[in-house]
Amino acid sequence: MSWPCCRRSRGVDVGHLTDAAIALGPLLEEAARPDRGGVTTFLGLVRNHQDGRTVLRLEYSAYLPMAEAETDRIIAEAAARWPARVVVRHRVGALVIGDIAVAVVAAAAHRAEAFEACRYVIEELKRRVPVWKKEFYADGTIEWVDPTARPARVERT
Amino acid sequence: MSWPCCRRSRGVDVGHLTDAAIALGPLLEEAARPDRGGVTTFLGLVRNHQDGRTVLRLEYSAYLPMAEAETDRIIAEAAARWPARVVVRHRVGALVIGDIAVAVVAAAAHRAEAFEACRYVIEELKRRVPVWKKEFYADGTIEWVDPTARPARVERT
Amino acid sequence: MPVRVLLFAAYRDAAGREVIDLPLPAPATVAEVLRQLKLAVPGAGALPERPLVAVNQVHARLESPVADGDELALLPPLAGG
Amino acid sequence: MPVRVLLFAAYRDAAGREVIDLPLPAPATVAEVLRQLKLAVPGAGALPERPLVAVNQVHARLESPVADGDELALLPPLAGG
Repeated sequence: MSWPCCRRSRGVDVGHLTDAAIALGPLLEEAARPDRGGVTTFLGLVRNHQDGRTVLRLEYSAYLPMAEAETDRIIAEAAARWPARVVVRHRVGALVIGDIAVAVVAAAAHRAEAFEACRYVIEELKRRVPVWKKEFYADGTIEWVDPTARPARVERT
Repeated sequence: MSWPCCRRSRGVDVGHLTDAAIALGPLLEEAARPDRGGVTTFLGLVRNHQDGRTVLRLEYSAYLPMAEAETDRIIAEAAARWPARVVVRHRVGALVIGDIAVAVVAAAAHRAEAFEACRYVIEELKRRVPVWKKEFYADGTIEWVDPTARPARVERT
Repeated sequence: MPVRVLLFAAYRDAAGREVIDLPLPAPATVAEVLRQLKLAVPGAGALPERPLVAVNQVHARLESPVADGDELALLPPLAGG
Repeated sequence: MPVRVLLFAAYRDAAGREVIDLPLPAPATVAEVLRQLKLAVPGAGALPERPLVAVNQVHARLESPVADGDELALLPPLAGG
């Protein structure tokens, strides 16, 4: 099935998932405000290796409407726990090494809140948001990534 | 006394302290590498209020050679504890609301390490690096900021 | 009652289908839909015993009820971020 | 022995000076330098009993030794970041 990528229900907002390159600048603008002096950002970049294999490129796919809704829920949970504004973008589609796969920006008056809200959102996002990654390796093989099948150390990546 | 601002001892590097506007892009480039997929950033922005007073602008000054050396030591401590590359920039001179006062970028293979290294460096930086802030308030008064004289909640800012 | 089942990523590849409309006796649970799916779609036999599931875009459990017109999604291990 | 004392921010404003070269009997401690400074520079009397200090650009304590030619810095409460 195909959903229109990506949600445009919040005015000019493109939703949390996007098939366009993620630029950090606009996300910082969206999260920051003159009274929010602490801004913590997490960027997940496409790495060139995975479990010792060389990765050339990858494709993210998603259950888009649920991914949007679940990200909404996670952000609302963070907002209930910390006085922080959190902005999330996750790429879908084809990515190359070094691309920003996910960006989480948390802005708060105090840095502890910004760090905690940012960490919460990326952890929950990885645990709950329905997104899948297909990796294309240098040896010609292609695989759907299964973090649950990996050693714990790598699973936290 | 005046030291040349700012250190240029690492090739084209301007040192950790700078009197020029901080741009995040080059810092991300400096920290990231294709095998470092997790990048945590903390930005301290100039806020428009402090303890209920409206701030118009501020000036950071530093004991520059010690500030550079202490920041070196903090980054080395982080590198010894986590496999992360950390880049720091701290402004000196005149800043206005919304300016980036400090940026800490930590890039690692795994996000836990990036978060922990980033948090460690900003906490130690605030605790140990000799930088002072003079705030100019809307009521015309000017003050050297003393975080130790503030309620604990605000001290963590 | 009709229930729409969505398959994603590796599960879609395994079943060779991405949308499957199943007629089911009401009331049903996620587990019952999964059992019927494995009977109706040959490739679905390879799906795990207890996959991650969502009902109407909310994470659910195998014991969760499925009602008329619900959208049931079978989610391979998540790999976002 | 000569010891160079640096004052910063609020301490510099209070003392009206930023660099003070003090002759001191060796050996000395940071505390002794601080005591002499308060005698030599009127405005330095307002400095706290136990300020944050650095010797040769490394954080030190009041009990730390100060040697010939050392650079002693008196640091107001830090406010970076």
